[in-house]
Amino acid sequence: MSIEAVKADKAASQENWEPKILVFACNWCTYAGADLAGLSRLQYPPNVRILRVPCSGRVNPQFVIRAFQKGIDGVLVAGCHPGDCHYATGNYFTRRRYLVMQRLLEFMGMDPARFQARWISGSEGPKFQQVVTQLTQDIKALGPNRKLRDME
Amino acid sequence: MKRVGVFICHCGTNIAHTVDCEKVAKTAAEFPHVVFSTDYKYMCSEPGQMVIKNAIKEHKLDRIVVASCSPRMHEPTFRKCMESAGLNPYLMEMANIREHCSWVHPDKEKGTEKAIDLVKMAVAKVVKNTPLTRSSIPIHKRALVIGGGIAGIQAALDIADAGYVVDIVEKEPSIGGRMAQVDKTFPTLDCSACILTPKMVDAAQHPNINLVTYSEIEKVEGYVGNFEVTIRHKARSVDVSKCTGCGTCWEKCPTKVASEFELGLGTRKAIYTPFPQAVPNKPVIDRDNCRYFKTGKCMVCQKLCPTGAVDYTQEDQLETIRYGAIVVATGFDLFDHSVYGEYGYGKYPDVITGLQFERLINASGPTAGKIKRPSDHKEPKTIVFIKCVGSRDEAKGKPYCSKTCCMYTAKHATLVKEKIKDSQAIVFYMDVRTPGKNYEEFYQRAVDEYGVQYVRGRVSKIYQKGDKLIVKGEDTLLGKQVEVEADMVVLATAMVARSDAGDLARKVGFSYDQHDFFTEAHPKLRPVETHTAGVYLAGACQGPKDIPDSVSQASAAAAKVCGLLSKNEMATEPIISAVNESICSGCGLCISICPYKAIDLKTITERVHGKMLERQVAAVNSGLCQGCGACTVACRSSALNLRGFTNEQILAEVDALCL
Amino acid sequence: MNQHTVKMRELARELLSSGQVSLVLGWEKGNLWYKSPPVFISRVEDVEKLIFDEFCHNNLAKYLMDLVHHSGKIAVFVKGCDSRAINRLLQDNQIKREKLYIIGVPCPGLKDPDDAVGKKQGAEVKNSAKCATCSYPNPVVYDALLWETVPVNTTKAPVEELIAKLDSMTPDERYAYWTEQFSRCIRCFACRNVCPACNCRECCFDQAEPDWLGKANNLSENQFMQMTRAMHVAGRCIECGECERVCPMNIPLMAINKKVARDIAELFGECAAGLDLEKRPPLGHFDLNDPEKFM
Amino acid sequence: MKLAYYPGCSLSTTGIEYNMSTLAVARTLGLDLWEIPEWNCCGASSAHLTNHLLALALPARNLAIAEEAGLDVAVPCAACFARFKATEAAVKDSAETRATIEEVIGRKYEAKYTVKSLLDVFVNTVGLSQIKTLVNRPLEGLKVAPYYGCLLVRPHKITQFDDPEDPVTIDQIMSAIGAEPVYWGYKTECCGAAHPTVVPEVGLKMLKSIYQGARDAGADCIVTACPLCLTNLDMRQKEVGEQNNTQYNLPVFYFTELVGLALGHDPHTLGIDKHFVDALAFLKNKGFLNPVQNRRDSE
Amino acid sequence: MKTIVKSRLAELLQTMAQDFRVLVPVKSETVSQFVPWQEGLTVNLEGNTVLPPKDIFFPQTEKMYKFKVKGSSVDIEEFAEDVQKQVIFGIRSCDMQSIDCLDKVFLTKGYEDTFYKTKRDKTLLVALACTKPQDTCFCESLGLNPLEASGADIQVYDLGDALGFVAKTPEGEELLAKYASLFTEVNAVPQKVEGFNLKAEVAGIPEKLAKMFDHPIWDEVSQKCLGCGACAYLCPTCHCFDISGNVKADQGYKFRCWDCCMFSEYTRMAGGHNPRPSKKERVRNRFMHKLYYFQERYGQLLCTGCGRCIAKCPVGMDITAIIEKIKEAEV
Repeated sequence: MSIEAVKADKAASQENWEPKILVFACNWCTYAGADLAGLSRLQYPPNVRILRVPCSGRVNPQFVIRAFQKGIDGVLVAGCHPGDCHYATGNYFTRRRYLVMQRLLEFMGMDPARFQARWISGSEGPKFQQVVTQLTQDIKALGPNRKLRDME
Repeated sequence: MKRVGVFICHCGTNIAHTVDCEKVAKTAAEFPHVVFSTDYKYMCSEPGQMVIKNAIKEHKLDRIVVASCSPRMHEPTFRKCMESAGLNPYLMEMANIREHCSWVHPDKEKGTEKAIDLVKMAVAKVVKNTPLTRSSIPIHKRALVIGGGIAGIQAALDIADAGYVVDIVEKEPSIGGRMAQVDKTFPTLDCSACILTPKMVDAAQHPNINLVTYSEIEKVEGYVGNFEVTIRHKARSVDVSKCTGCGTCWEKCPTKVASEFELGLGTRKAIYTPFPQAVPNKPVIDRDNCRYFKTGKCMVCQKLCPTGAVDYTQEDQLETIRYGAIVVATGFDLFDHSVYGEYGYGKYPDVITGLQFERLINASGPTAGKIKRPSDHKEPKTIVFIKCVGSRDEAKGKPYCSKTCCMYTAKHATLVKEKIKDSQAIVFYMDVRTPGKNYEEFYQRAVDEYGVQYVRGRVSKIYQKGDKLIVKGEDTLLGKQVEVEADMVVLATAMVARSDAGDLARKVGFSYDQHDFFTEAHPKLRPVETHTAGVYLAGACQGPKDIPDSVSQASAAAAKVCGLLSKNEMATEPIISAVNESICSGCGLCISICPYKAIDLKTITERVHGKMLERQVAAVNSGLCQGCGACTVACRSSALNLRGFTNEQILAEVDALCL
Repeated sequence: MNQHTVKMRELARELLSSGQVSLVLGWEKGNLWYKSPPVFISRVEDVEKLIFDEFCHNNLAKYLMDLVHHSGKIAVFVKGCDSRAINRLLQDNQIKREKLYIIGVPCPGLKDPDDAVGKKQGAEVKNSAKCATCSYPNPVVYDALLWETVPVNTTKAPVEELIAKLDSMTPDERYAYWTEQFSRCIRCFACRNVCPACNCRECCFDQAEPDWLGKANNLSENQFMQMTRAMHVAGRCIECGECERVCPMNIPLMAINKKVARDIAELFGECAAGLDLEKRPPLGHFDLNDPEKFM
Repeated sequence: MKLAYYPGCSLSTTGIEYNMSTLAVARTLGLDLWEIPEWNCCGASSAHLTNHLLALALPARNLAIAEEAGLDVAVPCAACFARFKATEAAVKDSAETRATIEEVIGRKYEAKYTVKSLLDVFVNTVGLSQIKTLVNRPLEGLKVAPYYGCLLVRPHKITQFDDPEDPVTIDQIMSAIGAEPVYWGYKTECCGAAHPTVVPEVGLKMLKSIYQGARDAGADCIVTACPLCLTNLDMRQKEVGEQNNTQYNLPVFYFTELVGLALGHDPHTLGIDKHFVDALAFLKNKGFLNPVQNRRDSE
Repeated sequence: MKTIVKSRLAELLQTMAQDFRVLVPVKSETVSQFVPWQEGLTVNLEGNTVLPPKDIFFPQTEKMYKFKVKGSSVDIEEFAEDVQKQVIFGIRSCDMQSIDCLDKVFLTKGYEDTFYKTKRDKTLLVALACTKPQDTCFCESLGLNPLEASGADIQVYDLGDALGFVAKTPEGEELLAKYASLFTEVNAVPQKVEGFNLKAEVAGIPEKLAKMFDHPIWDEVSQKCLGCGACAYLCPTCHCFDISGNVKADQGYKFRCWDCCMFSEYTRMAGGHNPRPSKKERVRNRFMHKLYYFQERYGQLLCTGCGRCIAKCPVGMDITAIIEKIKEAEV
């Protein structure tokens, strides 16, 4: 699809289009943070779908590309704060991989805002709410993602 | 085709008020592989679980999805339910439609839509689930304590009292550690030796404790419950079984060398015990300095030994012992203040460290407890104490607070005032930090009752002028320069990690921080464990600590050890990494990524073109793997996969979400 | 015959006839004057096949993986880039140092065989693009160095300009650029198969389960493939440029690899692959103080 | 060996004897000092208090000229040295700073060559053994208090030379020429800089402690490498002595003067007759003015 | 002979493009291949394309049918393919020969592949005579005539400034007649072909290979092969394909896509067993197929001497050198 077509498509569907956002959440911090957001009844846009992984270090960059291929509009990888990883060091590897991956996506022409990472601890329910709310707004502003997408 | 059952929970109205549970159940019934789908008021209740069990039986379900609250809440509940229905508990997945959906999305339509998506993901995943089984590893009921200071002794005593055999490996000839060098302890000012030596004797006489002194750790293999530790018994040159510790040998030995125990302030012989109350009270020969070993002549000690215990032919011996748990209590070193030019690069004899000062005031120390200057043995009248030497100094020292210096400096200043009535004790400080029971009161007494002068400011320069030390500094509270003519300066040097701490950590296999202090598994919740299962920490090897902290951490570590050793075997979580050996190329990148040292290379033999060939592949130790999955991402060819969170499962979830 | 070739044959002959090695990996001349394909020599009389000229592109280290079970020692000629591949393969535990006799051949920079097509032997041929940014023409590991080291050139290669050009584009323009490139891919996997960093026993692209890469040749799958490959070789790529050279569709793959290498150096400090055996690949370890401004 | 040479303003005025002795000694030591043509002020003490860029640009211009000639730069004055070193570090540190400076001075300056204090040149470029072999009037029995002052070795990150807390280069040079450096605590104390003039109650006290320290350590004289220190220590000595009812009688030398003397130069050539505290008489007393045989410099 | 000056070729193609989908050889910065004619394109008359024209009839990825599972039954629906009548202009003798090979595979021996046939049936082939063989060409050794392509509807000759067109089939006649106004009738003699750089003697090779399955030559020949698919995917005759599916939940489609016998997973079975476990067996298969098996089944070699594999092999494998080795091998 040409860029013009994508733009037209974007404009046309902006009105009632809702983005689909995938959140890879580590079991020990971010998943718990999302649970806490629920317990505290903190509302956020229903666009996010949480996929539970034991550790942010389990998130293979290939999962991220796959998500974009299959039609996800934005991906968030979230884990424990540095030093708090349940498995000691997983998030440090995540941090390195994420930085390289994000730059690669950007070089390939993806908007970097579509792939984000955050540290959200089990006690940061409000931060979870705030991060996913902001993320949803960011992605909405960008419109539907067509890049990397398998259109077949 | 798989036979999946889907169970949607209303959680009373917690879910049902914003999610149309009936609609979710109906929609889910259409998902591939789903043969049964229903909703119920309370899935976790007894009747709720009966709904599941009956459906499993009736519809021959082979796996289920429960859409309800967070799996962090009820995953164990539904796993048990699966088990009692005769299915493998790991053939169950949960969709969190309460915390992640109904409670946060008030719009019923959108909430329902999202709940459907979450169920769809869970169904896609559960289809790829495989039965997992827990396995167990045996626990060998014997503990090793590395380091025989107060922390090691305390840990050993607690473990031994609980009925387990424990070995203390100490590299010096005697246990006792740093506390044995200390004169008095704050804040009570009771004599360190008076409270330590009984513990040392207890340890020596305890039927469950073996003292392995003058020995070091050579190698550690194995894993929790099954460590194979090789200990190097350094050649003592004295047959411990014959020696009675009578002391004849060290009285008559002709060679005098500077005593490590006295920190250079006193001497010892070439055959020696480090201090009079040594346990065991059996000497060793310092071969580097012994006249016999250097020249082949002398042999005075051997000739005079009444029991014939001196044996010059002894050699280092290696012994391998199996342990279930290890406590590391290797203590600390002192910061080397010779990097500080402003304090004279360690060249002024009367600028000493706090620990040297301990020896100077100790009744059994080199001056028999009289405070004398090392240079001319005169009694000093003005003593300056400088705090934070090497600590809280990012430029030349360590950034951290050494924690104990404020208290021991207050103690030293107090003791100066007590021992030399007409003396002056001046303390240069950055802050006075005294959190601890009776600590602040102790410091206040030093100031109020003993008249110790506290000057808030740094010392810029010390130089020798005649037999005085001129201490130049700043009093930041008065905003003035200060110059003190001192007779002696005592530096509160920081506690630092042992110089060989990193080596030991690598040998045993746990992590350490940028300062070489050993890293606890969690700074708040697992302060005495390491990331390596079965290895625990006690005392200042983990970070600067005073005696009460060390002792309590030692007892905590002992409690952890006892908890472990009380079991015959340990169940291991089945959610761990597994290697597909046919794909693994043995590149070993996973090894360095694993925080638990759970991955090793092993050699396998396989038939290729009719030839038997060897190659290396990764092997995951199920006792050590904790299931983080970091290795699976490092593995480019997906030879490593995390059970319960396989690549296939996660991809299925991602795909399902996008349908 | 050039002096380099003479020296090569001399050493190879000595190694084979003394029994020090049982196999020599080098380059030979085939039917085309601008191609110098690999040759495997196990007999002394075949030593005369060996040559060295400006078309010795192939990295022979890759073959060492096929030869792990070869009995006896193997002599292998390595240019600067090839020698880094040796270090990488050693680090990845794919070959054994003690089974190798590494002969270093400082590389003057090679010529572009594509430019020679249709030309007469001896005609002026362009320099190979992949050699233009080479910072390590001299072997970094060897048992013998066959001739004197060469100076390192520091000219700016077209690939750097391409990266700069892409960096200055908008994301949409960049995406359009790569779309054009990846639509050409015919999935022959020559890039992967020639790459010394691609040393898996079984590539994830070839696996049916998990189905990382679909068999269909379409843009999305091609993007997945090349991005995944970029991540897999990140910090392990020795920048030999072979992937780009062998691509029959002329996809500028080195722009991706160079860009990733540069990003890694920028983020985590200089860590060129295959120079230091002790230095772990940058994605195989971490530093507590790694940047994280994204948080 | 050839070095660019930046004398700076002090060496043509209050510190003229530093320049005289340096040039004389350099010839003997085989040092080819190429004075930077049309050098300008280093900006010390005023520029860096008023304008950061100016403070970098002023030394940079001088350094750029030396760089064009492809030479390392020898700087005798401690203040100039400090400014030059700071500029060198700033340019090495940031390409942006470098570009700004180059624009201001209209020349290229990449900090390719090194700025060296004269002491550094003596100890590391010429070498102590070389100095030792050239001595023909060893200053045996002369007890000197080596005084470095505050600027020469600090901040160490920038000066990259000698020990910031216990510098030893003057000590080493003095030993090499046969004199005996005393160990004392005031090596790097501040001489007071402008304070003896502006706030005498502070400045004179600082000087007093230095005189007292040197005297307590048993020194006959003080030797330094900084024109401002020398001026302060030399000019104010009488005044401080009178305030404290004493006479210190401590001549103050540039190290180059004493080296020159040991190498056999005439004290007048070295400018030793230009001091406030009578140095000539002192040296004569000590017996160091007797003519030497085999004079190397016959001017 | 009907001729047209080269400068007016674009006009001819543009006119034809109103009635047909016209495919022409075009060289870009990165690659040369057959692409649909568009105004402004420059037809490359020098040398052959890097990509062979086989994907015009046999695309790399081709959707076959859609399906949807409903309860225990499956609904299947074919993809409606709208195939235009098309003309391929500028096809060389070697590639004409490859189309003959593909025709044999897809249209003879009792099975007609409809995907191939629909496209093939609607195609007119306009061949272009070669006068300057490339470095890697050796079609002559295989008995082809670079100046006369067998099977073409029209043969085109390069006359220097002009091109000469000669119809070889009634369909060709018809086509030329349709655009007769654009041609000038001139008496011209086609140029001669220059000498070939590469030669291969194939006489007796198939017969010899029949006895060489276990010959040690394969160890040697395969040694430097990297196992990539460049040769097969650039080969005009290689025609192996795999059938795979794109499934989303209960629906999806099946497609076929090129495969390559050099790939390690080519003959790997579900259980992991692979009858061609190493590159030796795979390389052997490739050359056996080209030079023996195909001959046995269809009476001709599966190599047309186009030389693409020689030009693009990353490690310089050279089929002419291998033929030479086979010839010299002791059996």
